[in-house]
Amino acid sequence: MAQAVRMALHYGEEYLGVTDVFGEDVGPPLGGVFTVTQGLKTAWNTPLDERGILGTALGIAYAGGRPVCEIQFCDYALNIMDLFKIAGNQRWASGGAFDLPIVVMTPNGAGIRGSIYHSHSFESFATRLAGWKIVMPSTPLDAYGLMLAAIKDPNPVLVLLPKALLRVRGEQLIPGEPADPDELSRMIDAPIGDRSNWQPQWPPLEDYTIPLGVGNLVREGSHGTVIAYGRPLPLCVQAADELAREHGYTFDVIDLRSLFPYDWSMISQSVVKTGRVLIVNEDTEVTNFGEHLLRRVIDEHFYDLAVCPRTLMGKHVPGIGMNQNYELNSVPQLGDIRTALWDLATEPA
Amino acid sequence: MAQAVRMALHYGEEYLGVTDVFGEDVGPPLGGVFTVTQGLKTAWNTPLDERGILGTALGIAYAGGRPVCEIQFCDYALNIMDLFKIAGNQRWASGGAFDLPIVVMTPNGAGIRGSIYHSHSFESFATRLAGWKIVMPSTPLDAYGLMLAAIKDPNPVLVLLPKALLRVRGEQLIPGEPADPDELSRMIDAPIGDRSNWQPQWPPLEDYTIPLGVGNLVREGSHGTVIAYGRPLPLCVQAADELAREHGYTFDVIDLRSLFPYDWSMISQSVVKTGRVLIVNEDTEVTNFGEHLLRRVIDEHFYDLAVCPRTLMGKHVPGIGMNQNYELNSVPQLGDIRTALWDLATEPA
Amino acid sequence: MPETHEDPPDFEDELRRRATRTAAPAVIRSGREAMSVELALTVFRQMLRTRALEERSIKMSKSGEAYFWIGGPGEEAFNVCLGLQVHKGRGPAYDYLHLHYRNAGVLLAMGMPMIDHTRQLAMRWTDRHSRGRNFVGHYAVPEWNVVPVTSVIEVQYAMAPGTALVQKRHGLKNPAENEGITIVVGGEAGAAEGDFETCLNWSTRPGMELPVLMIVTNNRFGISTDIDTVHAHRPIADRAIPYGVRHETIDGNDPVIAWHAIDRAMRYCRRERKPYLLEAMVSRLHGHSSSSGAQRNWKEVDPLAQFEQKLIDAGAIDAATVRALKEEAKKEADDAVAQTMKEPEPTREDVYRFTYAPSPVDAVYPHDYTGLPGRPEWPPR
Amino acid sequence: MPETHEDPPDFEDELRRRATRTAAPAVIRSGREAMSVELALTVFRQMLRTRALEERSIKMSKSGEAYFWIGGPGEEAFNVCLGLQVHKGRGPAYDYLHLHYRNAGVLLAMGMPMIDHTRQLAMRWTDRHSRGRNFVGHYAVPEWNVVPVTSVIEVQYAMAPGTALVQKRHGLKNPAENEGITIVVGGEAGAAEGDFETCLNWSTRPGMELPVLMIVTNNRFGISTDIDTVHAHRPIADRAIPYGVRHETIDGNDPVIAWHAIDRAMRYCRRERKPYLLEAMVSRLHGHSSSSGAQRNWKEVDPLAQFEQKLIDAGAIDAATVRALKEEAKKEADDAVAQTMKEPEPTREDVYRFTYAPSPVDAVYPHDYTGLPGRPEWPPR
Ligand SMILES: Cc1ncc(C[n+]2csc(CCOP(=O)(O)OP(=O)(O)O)c2C)c(N)n1
Ligand SMILES: Cc1ncc(C[n+]2csc(CCOP(=O)(O)OP(=O)(O)O)c2C)c(N)n1
Ligand SMILES: [Mg+2]
Ligand SMILES: [Mg+2]
Repeated sequence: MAQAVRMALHYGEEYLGVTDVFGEDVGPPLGGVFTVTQGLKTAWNTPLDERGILGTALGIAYAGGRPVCEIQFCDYALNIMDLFKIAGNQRWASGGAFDLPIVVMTPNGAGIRGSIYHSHSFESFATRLAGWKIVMPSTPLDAYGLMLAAIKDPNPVLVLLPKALLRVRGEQLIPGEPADPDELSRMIDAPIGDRSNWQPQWPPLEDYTIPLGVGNLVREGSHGTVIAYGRPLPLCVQAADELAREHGYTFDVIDLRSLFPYDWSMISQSVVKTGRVLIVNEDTEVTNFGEHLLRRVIDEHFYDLAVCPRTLMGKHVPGIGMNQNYELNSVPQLGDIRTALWDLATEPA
Repeated sequence: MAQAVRMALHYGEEYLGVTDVFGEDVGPPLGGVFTVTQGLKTAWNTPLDERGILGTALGIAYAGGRPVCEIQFCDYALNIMDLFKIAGNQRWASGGAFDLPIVVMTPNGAGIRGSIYHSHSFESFATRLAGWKIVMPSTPLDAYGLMLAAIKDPNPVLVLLPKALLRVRGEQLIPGEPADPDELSRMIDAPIGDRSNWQPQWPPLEDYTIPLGVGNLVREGSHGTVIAYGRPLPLCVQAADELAREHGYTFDVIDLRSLFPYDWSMISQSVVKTGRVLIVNEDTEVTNFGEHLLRRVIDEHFYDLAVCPRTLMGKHVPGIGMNQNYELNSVPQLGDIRTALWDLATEPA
Repeated sequence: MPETHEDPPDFEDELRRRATRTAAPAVIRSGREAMSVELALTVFRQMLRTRALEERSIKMSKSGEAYFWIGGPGEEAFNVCLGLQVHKGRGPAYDYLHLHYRNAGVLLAMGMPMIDHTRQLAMRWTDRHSRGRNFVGHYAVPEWNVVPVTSVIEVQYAMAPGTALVQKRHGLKNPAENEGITIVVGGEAGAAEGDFETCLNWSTRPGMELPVLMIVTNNRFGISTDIDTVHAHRPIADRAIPYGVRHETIDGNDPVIAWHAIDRAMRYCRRERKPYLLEAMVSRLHGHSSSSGAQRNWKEVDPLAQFEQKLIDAGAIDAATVRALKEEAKKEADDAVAQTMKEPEPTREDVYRFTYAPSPVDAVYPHDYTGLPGRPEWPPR
Repeated sequence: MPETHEDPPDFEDELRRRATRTAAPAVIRSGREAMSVELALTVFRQMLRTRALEERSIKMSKSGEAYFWIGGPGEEAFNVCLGLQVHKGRGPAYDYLHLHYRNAGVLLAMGMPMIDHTRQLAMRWTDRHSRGRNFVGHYAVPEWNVVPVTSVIEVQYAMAPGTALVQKRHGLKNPAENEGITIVVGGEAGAAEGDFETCLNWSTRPGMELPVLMIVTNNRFGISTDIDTVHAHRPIADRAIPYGVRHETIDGNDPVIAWHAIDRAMRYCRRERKPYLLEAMVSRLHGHSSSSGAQRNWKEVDPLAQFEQKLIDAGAIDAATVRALKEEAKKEADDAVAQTMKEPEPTREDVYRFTYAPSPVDAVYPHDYTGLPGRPEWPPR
């Protein structure tokens, strides 16, 4: 997925007018702590100062540029919530005087043994920021398509990148991507060691845009609706496939992809069909975005529900501990999802 | 209510070891933009720097002091969410090595025609901060009692003060408060003009502590449960009283007072009794703390519900506009609450 | 100043207004600096207009025509001199302005009609800066690169490097296109926020120094807090030293001084494409805002009265002309208010408008925000 | 350095180790500064121990005994000199330490057993600093006023004025009680965050100057970013100038220099009760962390090898003793790891523990956090 984002940014630089890709360690020599920005021609390193990063992005956008900036880990976005809020309200506050076409990307969530400050999720904070659009891919192709949409959209868009999936390869190729992963790596991954003379060879990429607000129904079924995104999504698919194979229970699995705006019609149709709902994410569970989705389900489909709707979220804890026993017992795991799906499908109506 | 908080802080200085009350304009001559800290012996003014305020509070607490600090408006807490998060996780992260007995107070919510940056609410952001306790009074007496609890508790406590109620007088006296409001004002309100020689005359205040996690059932009834706190609470009471008087519909009205931990047993008992639930707050509605409460109700009482449970929250907008037409149409008003209560009580089961 | 219903301390009006020179001078001087009389009178007239607008604004907040007032009486000298020297226009070839809430004088001097200010103060739908949403003085003027003012103290300093970065790169082949600078303004108390340092640091990256004119209008107070009680007794301008940034602290109440200091600073930023920090000592004549009463503080130096006296002393203007100009300015403000109060207010349907720019890649909000996804409250326009 | 499985560049071992003096000296000198041989050997031994611990730590992260490593090889000279001079104890009469993640040398020099470090690295329940929750080097030692280290860059600078404020007021009647100072440490890149300025500003409020020793260990890099590409080419220590704070930039790789610079700075803070900013140029011998490979960078000056050579040259120690000390330190580290790996890990039941201190005024969590209100997942202990 890191390569997919990189290719999308390259496409953005070439065809969509991206003027600046910047953040801590985003430029050469490193090209991002997750290699997301290697070899990009407009990538540059900033001081270690998140306020300057988002502030400068705002300024660049005001002056007609198209900035894409990175917060190195979403945990380090918390000292600039005020700037996020401003970015979301400047158009509204000025009665439409200024558009703010900025993209912020940041790695999100657990799964890389990142301890307290490289494991937290940001979507519940982020979805509170009116004026923003928030996306989170679960596959490389979606990462590419959502990133292009984020760049094209003339409003602030936050791209949350599930850390644990950044090294995962996609089943589907990006238009223009060579089929051989080694070939792609030779073309666009920076070499180990001295990189000063390295230049990437970009494949002939094509446009592939996933509109904001459109979910992806990745599995269809009748025993329940699972709504997820980002890192837990493939786990939900895996659990659903296992239950289908072993017990014949099938599920609609919705990859939300776009958290705000979200694809309400996809959710709504599925809930009406199954009457059973499970919402899964890995963020901490008090005042969690999944609770908002649940509220919408209750608001509009309370009487369509066959059984109690469920949420599966991270525990309300001050942090995710380094030792795996902390993470395994505070962030939803495959087994937890399977159990929740089983209960959902088997509860008598 | 401003006087009640001031008296609580005085009590804290005298009997509970409060060493520092500080923030922007908190010390003399002003004593706080809402007069909450006038005449306090440990009150001092800080630089205009919220990071310094909360950071210094943490340091004071580490060194054995008992700080109470103020963020002038909750809207200006957003650049220190990282420090809030740290305050909430330092004890957990250090395996209990250091307690952090700090109190942060900040005015919250709309109702003073404060425009975009003096009208927002903070509870939905705040309740996401594991390790914190969050309270919000709706009466002066509760403000006194919750403030004393906040000071006594050896953990970080955030006291959200509903701006619109800060000038409201209470029906009940604080233990030691003179019955005549003019007398109290003469004793503890700073004079207009030169204050350099002014000293407050504190009434003989007594301990009155409202334990954290204990709600207040301010009305009892059978046609529904209303859960609220802070500014909308008196509106809920008023609407409930009107519906009782005019139509005979009666409601349990729960003043949560303590948002985290919240009084689950009070909520739970009432929901079981009425089967009808309305949750009201003025914060924006996407990823809102009220949605968390709703989730708990669904989790544990889905099958006890007679009708669809409801929430009434602020609209998901980038800000609350200066012209009253913005506020009236984006923040729940008395009429909205009455309508919601009417619908709740009259919907056929 | 009958508008504020407060009497100035006694002094002999006649004495004050008696000119000491007779022949009309060519220039007005302050120390070694001088300004042509023509320019001085232009500055003076804009200062008068600004003051008239501010006093009418305060009155609005007290009369119920408006609700909250904040502004810059006491900063007219500096702000007018700044506004008159801005290269105004749209896009990176022109100056960007990141202002705060005391800059009416800047905008009036640039040519903003008074009614653009009073419409915001009176929270009208016709308010071009915010549609009745924001506090007064929270301007946003895309044609003049005035980016939206926000109430959050100091964040403008974190944004300024962004516009300046685009300007630094813009029009490199055409020198006239490469003279735009970024001007950012804030108070002295706010300089305690990290954003101020961000601006210094991001404007001095080696090889990428940015044309940012950082301005601090130092009125010595943040609401009620005296800077001397919370900050080392040194100029705010010294903050430039660790970054090797040029800097100066000036008397912002003297238009002759202010004019030239701004000129020097702008010239440096325009030509050298590097930052400059200018601290102007100014007055705060009506306290912080209407929340603190907005009463006139007679202990503060009044830059307008001082300049008026100087012009009279120099024989550049006479008392009658001053009186006429004041009347004219007052009438201009009154007329703006009268018209403003006839104009419509925003309505219920306007709550969501202008949240999102139209987007061809958004399936839910192709035009603007309409309410929660799947629950449009207002049909898209 | 066989631990890292990387060979140092060729040089003639014999030549390097041959002492140039014969009689044992009384002092070790660097320029005008001198240190007794006794102290020099103490410092040297603690540096060796620190290096041995860091190298064993890197090995743990590569072998699977641990997962992530970060630390301070290359900072031993400075950190050991700092740790040896701390007034250690609990409460405001003693020094407070607000450290970052490269300060093993400080704690070892203060007397921390190696196993306290390896337990955290191996994420054991016996980890006294965080119960296996935090990255290595994230110490928390209440008996020594070491407040919890957090991964968030620079926030320690915002907290330091708080402990110093309590110290400033503490024991005013008893001079010995009023000598505690606050020491705050961070890297040069982090000084770009606003918290650094917060510390300077809050430590210099007139009449309330605070005894804060601000330390910047400048290794010239923030992860991959060279400070020279993102910061004006001036010392970080210059940041003290606008506040009138005493400051100095030193070679932190030379223990003789470092010792005296720390001594001067501490003496000033202790006696004058005012802040001081000390910038120490240090090396980063194994890159940023295990995430960037933790390979040895042979281009950086090695303070340990340099000091070793200096002691040998001065005849203060011989090669055999050095070898023995290294063996001893290596064994100490190996033993700590061996013991650590036998110790228990946290379990499922430990997830919520130590969230809340017991509170008599909390009806829901009188003891500790147990899960959402009304849904205890674990019985309170
Ligand atoms: C981040 C933030 N904190 C606090 C406030 C509240 N506030 C508004 S104006 C002000 C004082 C500003 O003082 P200064 O920067 O000197 O500007 P002045 O008003 O004196 O021109 C404060 C504290 C705010 N608007 N934003
Ligand atoms: C607020 C914040 N932003 C980003 C990071 C990620 N990060 C960890 S270490 C580091 C570099 C720190 O450099 P410096 O301050 O020079 O300290 P050094 O590691 O060189 O000792 C960065 C960017 C972080 N931990 N915290
Ligand atoms: Mg000021
Ligand atoms: Mg560094």
